[in-house]
Amino acid sequence: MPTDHRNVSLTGYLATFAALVVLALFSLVLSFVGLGAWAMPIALVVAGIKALLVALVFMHLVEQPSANSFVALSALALVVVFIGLVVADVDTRPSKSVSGGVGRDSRR
Amino acid sequence: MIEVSPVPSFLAAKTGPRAWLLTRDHKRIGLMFLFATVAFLFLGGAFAMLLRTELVRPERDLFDATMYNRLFTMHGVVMVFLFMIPSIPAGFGNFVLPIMIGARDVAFPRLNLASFYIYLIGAFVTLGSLVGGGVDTGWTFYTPYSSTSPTAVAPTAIGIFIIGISSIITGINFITTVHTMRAKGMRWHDMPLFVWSIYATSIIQVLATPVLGLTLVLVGLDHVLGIGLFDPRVGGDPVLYQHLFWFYSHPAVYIMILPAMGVISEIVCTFAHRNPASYRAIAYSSLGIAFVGFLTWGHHLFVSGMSETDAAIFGVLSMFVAVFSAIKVFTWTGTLYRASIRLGTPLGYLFAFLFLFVFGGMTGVAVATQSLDVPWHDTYFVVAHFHFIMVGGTTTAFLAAWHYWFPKMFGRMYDERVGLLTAALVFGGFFMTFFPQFLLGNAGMPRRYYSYPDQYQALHVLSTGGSWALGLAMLLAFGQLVVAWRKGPRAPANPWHSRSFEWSTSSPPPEHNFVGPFVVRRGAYDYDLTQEEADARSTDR
Amino acid sequence: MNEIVREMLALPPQASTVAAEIDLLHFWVIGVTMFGATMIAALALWFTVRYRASRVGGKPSDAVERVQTPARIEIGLIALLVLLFLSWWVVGARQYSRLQTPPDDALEIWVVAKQWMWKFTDAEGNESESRLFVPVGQPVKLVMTSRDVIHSFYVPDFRVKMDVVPGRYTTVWFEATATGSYPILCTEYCGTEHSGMRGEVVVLSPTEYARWLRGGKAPQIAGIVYREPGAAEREIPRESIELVDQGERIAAREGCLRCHTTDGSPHIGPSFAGLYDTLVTMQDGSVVRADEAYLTASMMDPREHIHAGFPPVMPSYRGRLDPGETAALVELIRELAPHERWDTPAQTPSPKPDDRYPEPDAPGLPTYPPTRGVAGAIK
Amino acid sequence: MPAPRTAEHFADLATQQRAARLGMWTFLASEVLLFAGLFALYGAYRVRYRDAFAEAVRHNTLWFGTTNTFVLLTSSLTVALAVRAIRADRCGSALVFVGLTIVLGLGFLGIKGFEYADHIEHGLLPARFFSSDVITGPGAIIFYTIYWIATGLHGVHVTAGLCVLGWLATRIAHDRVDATNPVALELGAMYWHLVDMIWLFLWPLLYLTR
Repeated sequence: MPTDHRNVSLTGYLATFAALVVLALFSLVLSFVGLGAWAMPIALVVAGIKALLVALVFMHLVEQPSANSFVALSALALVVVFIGLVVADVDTRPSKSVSGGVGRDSRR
Repeated sequence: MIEVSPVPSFLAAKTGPRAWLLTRDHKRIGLMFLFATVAFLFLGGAFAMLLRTELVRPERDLFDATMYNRLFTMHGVVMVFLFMIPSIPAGFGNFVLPIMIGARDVAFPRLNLASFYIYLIGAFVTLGSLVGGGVDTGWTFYTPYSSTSPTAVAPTAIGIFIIGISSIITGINFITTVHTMRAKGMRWHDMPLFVWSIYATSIIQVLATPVLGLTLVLVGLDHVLGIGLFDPRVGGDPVLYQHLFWFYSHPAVYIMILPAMGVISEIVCTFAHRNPASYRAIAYSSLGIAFVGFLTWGHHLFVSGMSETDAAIFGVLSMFVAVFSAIKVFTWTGTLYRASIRLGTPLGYLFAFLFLFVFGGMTGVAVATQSLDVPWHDTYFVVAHFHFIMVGGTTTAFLAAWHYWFPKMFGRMYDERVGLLTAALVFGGFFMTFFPQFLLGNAGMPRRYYSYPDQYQALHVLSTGGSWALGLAMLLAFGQLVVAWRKGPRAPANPWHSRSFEWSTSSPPPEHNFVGPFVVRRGAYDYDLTQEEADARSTDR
Repeated sequence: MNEIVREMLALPPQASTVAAEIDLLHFWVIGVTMFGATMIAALALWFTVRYRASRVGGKPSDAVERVQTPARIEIGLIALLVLLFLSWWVVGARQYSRLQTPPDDALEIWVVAKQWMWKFTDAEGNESESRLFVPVGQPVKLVMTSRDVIHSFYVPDFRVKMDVVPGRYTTVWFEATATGSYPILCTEYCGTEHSGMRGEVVVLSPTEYARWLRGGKAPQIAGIVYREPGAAEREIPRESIELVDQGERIAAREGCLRCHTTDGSPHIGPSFAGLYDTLVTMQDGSVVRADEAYLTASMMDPREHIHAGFPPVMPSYRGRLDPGETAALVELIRELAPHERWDTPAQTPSPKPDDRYPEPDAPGLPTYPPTRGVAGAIK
Repeated sequence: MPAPRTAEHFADLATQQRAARLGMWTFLASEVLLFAGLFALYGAYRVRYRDAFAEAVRHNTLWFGTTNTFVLLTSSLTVALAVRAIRADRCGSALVFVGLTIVLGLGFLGIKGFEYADHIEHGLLPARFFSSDVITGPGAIIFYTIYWIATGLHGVHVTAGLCVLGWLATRIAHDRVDATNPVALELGAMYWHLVDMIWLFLWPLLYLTR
């Protein structure tokens, strides 16, 4: 007796895989186009879409109870908060509190 | 009336070492965690007494600086990782939570036993570093000192990493148990409040401990192989280490206090013999603390050279997390209004908790005020603040839980008069030890000082005297429980006349907690039902 | 009033411009804390007495009517608390930003913190150790960096504190309002002699300060006498002998540093620092001069002459160290003996203020105790 | 083929499987947080050494990373198809798909090995072992320290995933895991998808944001 949830059709999986490959190629091409300051956010958004696809379709998150999605979302939220506040600290420091580099001729 | 339960208790069901070492019964695992954490409480306490005795005079009394530094580090490591974090969640949580939600066991019993053994292995590896001379970096392992200290940093880091794994496993176990194994008919708002606080604690354990794992890996790599991400010689920034460390360690202080709040919620409703002033306030403030607790770690870095704007952001977030604790305190006090209160040792500890936790919590908000943190940071004021919360709050609640669930766990009653006396002694010893440290902090006495300027000596002597009194009181408190375990009178199933579900099974409970499937048609605090009606609506027959 | 409360709370005298303000916020916050804690406990005790079971009557098994605190009281209390805490945050943040931004006309002094001592250099190059001489009534800005681990510059009387982080500059400022001597304490744990890393800020009247600047003998100021910083501090001279450098790497690789420290503090084995060419008493009471022969012999068969007071746990290195490596190790131990280092010039001059914010590279990156031999590995 | 044993403390089989999946998702959340620390450090140092980081990324082996991305994406597909096959009770094809996933995983590690060899040859090593003459300065050293620690930790997780898949393959072969008890393979597949998702984020950060 197969378990309760219905199966994602074969074409569903292959379509998702195709989307993932296209998105990967897209982010590769984007990296050659010099986007400057926008390169990082766009790259992360594309990666986020790919991760969302893998989670919803391949990991069947869509058909699982909401508790699982809640767990995934809270983990993601904490990662974003963690990175955001740490980067905010380094970004808003007075510019000249530069951290010393080793340089070629570091003396002991 | 003490009805004899038809099924033998979980202790009597199987005996012999195999019944304990290979058990998958959450009650036995809970007891094993409790015995281990009490043992580490006394080990850490012994280190603390040595430290205090050394500080009686400004210069060298018992041992030299290197020994002192290793001692205060091991005091921190043993107390934080081996006692505070596992004591209530893994000890009482394991024992009581499944019974409270009417389940026969936790979701993954084998994983539960693995969690205990991983905890023991982690403990022995951490304490094993003592053989190699111990570690003298403080329990915070701040780089760059932790990467250049010649002491055994790597073994201790590995030991704590292993203990972290046990903490994550316990967290996963409890979250899954609460979600999938509640008794038939028990909605989320029918569950006892202790279950809510253990659920919130598990969320923090699962989401925060991995970051500690990564931090310890980085410390180990830096110390052993010299591959340091925080090494200024290669351009790293030690302040980023503090970000990573405190991202775990601030939620960790909520791992320590949330279960204590759960115990206090249970005791105040039972001894006030009425429903909590506002069930939703306490339940949702537990979740509030769990999530907002992740946003406030920056107040540990106010004077470490972080940026001013980031300090302001962390300052305001730290203020909000204090509000959730205040909600709980008001609701507990409100629960005593128009109640019918019976005196008991757990209630004695509850008063100690109320005063000390509020005083400790408010000084926490004071220290989170940015301009006040500048003179107070890393002085004895901060030491006094977190001891008021950890000892005044969590350890007091730990003792209260021991007395509250003692009849349920061992089927025996302790002597109320001796219990209340030891509660008073613990409160007195504690206050005499740590209140002078607030004044020391104000006077500017820094933390982790082996020798100190002479003008601080008077307060140090007072604090040391208090620490001996506290040590004695702790011995009396647990000694009294051992005596009661051996010679106490038999306890009925519901000695406190509580309506909570763990009291609707025999004491000590049978191996699968209930005789038949447990069905519930009421909430955990329906004191507006008579005991007979309440029992009729939550039975296992 | 201010004085009485300050004495009661054991706060040190307010000797800087910001101290009075911070103490005001302090009295307000601590007052609310004590008031809140005692009120909660008193309310709980009063409820317990008023609603004790014997007075309320009834058996524990019968029903009690449900009492629900009206939401508006809960929300009202919470709103009050949120406003109270936010007001603390607003005042605290404003004072904090004042503490973080030094005035422009501040007198700049460079501070170098090193394992277990402070070194001060002002704009004209006057250097002083552990005692910082500043004029009264003028803002002083300290630009600080550390040579090894994180320290923290704390003067309780000025209510100022700032960590001193290796590899970058952090600044702290104060304006002393009264002459005298105020202790400097290191509050960030920095190793064995962390509690010995103390100094004092000597605040002089403008005339006295001018006289000191001219190099006159520093006037003795009544005040708390601080203790000399602790253990022998050692530095490897700049142009390290290639052999020593190699010796270091071998010591790290072979695990000598697991038991022997290089900063004078005894560990499982005797410390390498200050060992060479000194008279060493053996376990059997005999006295031996720790020269090359003794050092080499004790590497090959350590159990022959055991240093008094140390466990015989050292493994033998016979066959694991070739002569060149042994020589390098002996060279390292010889190099760590104290007598040679005092005469070598301070290895890297204190940071000279060539522009407002010199790159920390200028004075040479803060180095480490050579136990890790880092720079050598970086080609 | 033994019927799946409902552990005595669960109400029924469905609850037991729901509990297993929720437990696995909670465990995956803790794994995500493990890598969050490294992403935070990457973000912080990227802000500090803006152009040195971009320079160091330009010197990274782009084509090794890109092929690895496609290898992992394909392995995600094959493991998902394995779960679909096991649910349709086609144990044979499920075994084939799991085998394919393991081969792709080993391929990933192989390519990683060559990539590491290439870095070692160019001296792009972590922290104090960094000895490249082409790019210098703290930014580059810190980037390659993060690169080695992040990809190393990810490699450990790939290896762990391969061990789990290998064990699952034996279980399928012995008919212990089949249509009536597919949960074990689902959990193994979820872990493998997580490893792939982490690489999906590592790839842009370490190779693309030039």
